[in-house]
Amino acid sequence: MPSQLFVSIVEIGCFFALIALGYLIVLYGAGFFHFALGPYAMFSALGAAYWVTASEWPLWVAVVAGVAAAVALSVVTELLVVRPIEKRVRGEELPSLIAVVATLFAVSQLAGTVFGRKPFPGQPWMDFEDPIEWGEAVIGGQTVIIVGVTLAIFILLAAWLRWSRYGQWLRAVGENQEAARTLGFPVARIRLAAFAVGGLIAGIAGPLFSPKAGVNFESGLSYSLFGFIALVMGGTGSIWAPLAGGLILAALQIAASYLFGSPSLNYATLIAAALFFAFRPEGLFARRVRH
Amino acid sequence: MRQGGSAWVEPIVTLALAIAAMAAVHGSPYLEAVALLTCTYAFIALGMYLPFIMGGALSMAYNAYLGVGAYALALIAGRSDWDLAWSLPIGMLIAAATAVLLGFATRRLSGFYLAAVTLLFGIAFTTWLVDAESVTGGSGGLQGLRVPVFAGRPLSNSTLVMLTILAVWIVALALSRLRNSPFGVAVRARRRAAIAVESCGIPVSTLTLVSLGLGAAVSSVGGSLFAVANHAILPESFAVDLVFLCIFMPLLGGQDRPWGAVLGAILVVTFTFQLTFFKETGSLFFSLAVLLVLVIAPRGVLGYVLIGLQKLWKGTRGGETRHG
Amino acid sequence: MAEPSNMAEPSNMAEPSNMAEPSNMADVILECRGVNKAYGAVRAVNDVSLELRAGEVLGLVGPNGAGKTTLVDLIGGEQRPDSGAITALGRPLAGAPSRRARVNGLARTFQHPQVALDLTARENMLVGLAGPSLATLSGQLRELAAGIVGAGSRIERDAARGEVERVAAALGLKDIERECRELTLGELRLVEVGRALLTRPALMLLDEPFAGSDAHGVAGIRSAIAEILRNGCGVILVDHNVDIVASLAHRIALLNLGAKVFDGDPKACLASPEMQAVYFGEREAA
Amino acid sequence: MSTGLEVQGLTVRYGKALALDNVSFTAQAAAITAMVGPNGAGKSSCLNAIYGGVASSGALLLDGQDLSKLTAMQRARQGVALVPQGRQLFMRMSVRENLEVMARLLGLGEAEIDAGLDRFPVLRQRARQYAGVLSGGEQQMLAVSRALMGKPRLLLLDEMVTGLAPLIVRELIATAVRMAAEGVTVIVAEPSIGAVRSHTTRGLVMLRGWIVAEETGGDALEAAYQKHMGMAA
Repeated sequence: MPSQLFVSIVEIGCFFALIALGYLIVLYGAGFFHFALGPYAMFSALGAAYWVTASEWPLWVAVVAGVAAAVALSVVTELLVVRPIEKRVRGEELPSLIAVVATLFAVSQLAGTVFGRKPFPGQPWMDFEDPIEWGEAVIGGQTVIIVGVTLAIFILLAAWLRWSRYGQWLRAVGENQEAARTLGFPVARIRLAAFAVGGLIAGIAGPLFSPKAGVNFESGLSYSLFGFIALVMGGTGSIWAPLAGGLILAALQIAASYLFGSPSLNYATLIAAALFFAFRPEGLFARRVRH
Repeated sequence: MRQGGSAWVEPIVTLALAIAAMAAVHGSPYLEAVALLTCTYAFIALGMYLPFIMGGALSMAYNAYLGVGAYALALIAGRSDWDLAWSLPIGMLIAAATAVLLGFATRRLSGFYLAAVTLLFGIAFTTWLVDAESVTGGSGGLQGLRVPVFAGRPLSNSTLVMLTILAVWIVALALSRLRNSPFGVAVRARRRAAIAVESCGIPVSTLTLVSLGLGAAVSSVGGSLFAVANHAILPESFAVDLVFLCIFMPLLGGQDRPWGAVLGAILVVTFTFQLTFFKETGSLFFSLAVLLVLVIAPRGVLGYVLIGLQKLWKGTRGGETRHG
Repeated sequence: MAEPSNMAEPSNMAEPSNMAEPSNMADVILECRGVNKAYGAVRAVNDVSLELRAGEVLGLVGPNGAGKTTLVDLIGGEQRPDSGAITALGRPLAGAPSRRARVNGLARTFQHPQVALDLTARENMLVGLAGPSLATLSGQLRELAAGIVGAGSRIERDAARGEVERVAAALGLKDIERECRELTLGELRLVEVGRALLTRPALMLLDEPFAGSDAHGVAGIRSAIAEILRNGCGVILVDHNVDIVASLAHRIALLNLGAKVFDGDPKACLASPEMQAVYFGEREAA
Repeated sequence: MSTGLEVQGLTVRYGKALALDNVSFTAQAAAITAMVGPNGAGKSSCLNAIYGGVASSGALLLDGQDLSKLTAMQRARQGVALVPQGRQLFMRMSVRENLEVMARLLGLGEAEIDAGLDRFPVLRQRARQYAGVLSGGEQQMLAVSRALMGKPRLLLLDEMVTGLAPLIVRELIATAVRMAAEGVTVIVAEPSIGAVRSHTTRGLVMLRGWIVAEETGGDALEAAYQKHMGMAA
């Protein structure tokens, strides 16, 4: 396989990894797969691109605004949609699944209405005059930014989970929600923090990756789906598992399209998802503790 | 399990509404087109009613079952001289088989996992429609489909509309009966107490597969109808976002009766295509309405209408309660 | 049903056992031979053997972690034993819970009642009556067609009509057209017993039917057990309330740390050193 | 120091299940109150309701201050401590982290965390290991040390010694006795009275969400318990 494909595997892999990381954080905090993360990433990317091209904002202001919008959407989803429904129907998965699927659809329509329904090219954060050569592959500025920001987010998040108050509490709730509730942890606030951090990660991932592939108001669905599969493949055993899951899924998709043509990307994803869900739902890096 | 006289109120009232709808759209090509689109959506929503609303299995591959119905008709129309009526049973069989196979492959999955895999199947199906040039005509789709013959004469659009509205009424009534039958009760019990249904000797996995099969067959009829009405089909018509609309129809319309799914279809078409006021923002308004219903009014529009009617009915009948 | 002051004896204290003795010639409807189940190093069920006759109530007691829940799941089919044999009416108990219910006449209730709260009590019980007809694919397809046509359902045949109402009345359940979300916990448990009875079981498994119930709920289950015995079933009664179980059971099996440490007459069991050790701990050298 | 806890009309429901039915009792300060009863009698619901991890109705007066309006975190900061049934540790977090998350809940600092590690030597030795790899007894010591970090006025011990080796039982009971001697109100809930018989001043027998007997002294408590379980010789 030409080495340039490896570059795109890393780029797409980092994007999937970040969405999967967002899933993991919300899974820890609220025990729940946040299917609306994809549209938040899309909304942030589309918003940033729109504000730069249509409203001529400087890039940094647009990106920060996009990220803030993603965080706000995630928090609003928890407070106004998921929490009231889960309070009414305790312990049933289907109502909250329908709630996030409806949110996914609503956020996509909101973006389509506010930013228009035509696709936007993403705005690169940094360009190299002469990109780095690596074998025959060419590595541009945005690629370096993607890898750098992704690693930074993973490292910062690992530290946040390790040292900060809310980070430790989040790990505790993810580890044993019943214990956290019994001991009087502020579970509601921890949940909200998880939704906010999940929204933050997705909000950064959107405009980070959109320079590579462009974005439109309907991209959110595939972001959510592929992020979810990356999470399941990687497993929930450690904070780094989503990174592995994202890279593996990206490699699989790019190899399939290279070998069998672009339609096979969807076929390969379907088959990989079906296999993992059926035989290894706990993923590669599962949680193992001696009971 | 019927309660005396009231067993006939539902069929009569709904038939009257159906006939009224036929009359309302008759003669106006634009209204007939809107009616046909509404009926297509209604078929998908009714197809989801049994496995999803009653059974609680959120399989999201309904765009595929719609596509199977449509392409079955288009292929029969384009590549054979069979009577187009054959496309209904063939489409239904293929869709049911697809649903059962997919259901069997995902039998151990539920909730988020089931939704994700079936969504992926829907996406892969749409990709296949574009990819399999020889079979599906690729991105150009299949054009110029011959007009079906009905009672010796080519089927006029007006007749098609009337037949279709009647078909929707029949399917919805059948599902309404099924909902209160022992089979329907077992499926509804599975949604929140699957372990209990299993402990009564009923294999829940079989119950789910039967529900999925029947649901897919009903949805495929919508596909065949769509192909006949448009005389041509394109892969884009069967993309996954259609599934989102169809999940929300019964939720917005009202979950307690299949008629809620039909009402949901009417509301969707009204929001997204019909009213100029909504124009671009139609789907947004619809999606926000769905969220509102989910959070605040889970019984949906029809649910609260019926509660209102019951109160009215009770008011006039001096307080004697009647179970609808 | 407010008690004057909760210091007074609750009215449901154990009355003397008034269960009719089962004829010892009745056939063995359930037999466990050397059943084992371990999770890693923990031996949840440790070489347990017991049997149950028709018309007999076998009490299964023991503190948390004694293996009661695991043994119940092994019999019910939610878990598979590592070794040993479980047979019902002479046939090995195998396969999914639905197969065990169909083939061996096994029915059960659940500690946390598994009832569809959005359905009425009658509809939940109807699922039990519908069990035999919906047990196979062909049965389901026939009932599906009958449901649409509105006629020809075996379940709704004249003989079956009123069967649900009869069982509900026998259990003391009133107004079964109410949605189950409006019922009390005691009533929900009666719905589960009714649903189970309507599958015409040979063996009924009651999993902690008294947990969280008020005195009224407890009385409801006591009369339900009498009704179950009138249907000729054998009953395995699993609960922590040893006093009530002793008043209802013909025999008690006491489990501790996965092993059966006592199996015999309820009175003897209550006074036995094993019970003393399990519930009061060894006498310490104070 | 504390003058004791007064519980009035405490009721706990989990959905439709009635776990605790209008229970009232008092627990003196500087003494051990024992609560015995079979599993499912409502002992854990009672202690969890007092601590606040479980919703309940009724009045809870600790030294005259009504706790029922406070959240569990606020009660913990007011000196209510719980060693929950089943220990409720975070298995894939280290011994130190288990103390850290609790210290942060109580608004305490490094000093209290270090004191927590030193309360039982094994905790200091295995500070960096996952709580999940500790033995049952060691895990219980961690749970007890976690509860004592905030210098509690009210100590709730829910099946602390069930299933542990006699040596460890004695050590943990000694800790409870020492806390009572320092004036703390201690309530011990156990399915069997064995371990605390000689240290009990007041005792309650619980059955099906009720207090069916209140006795003074361990032996009287055991006799009442046996009678109510229908096991009186």
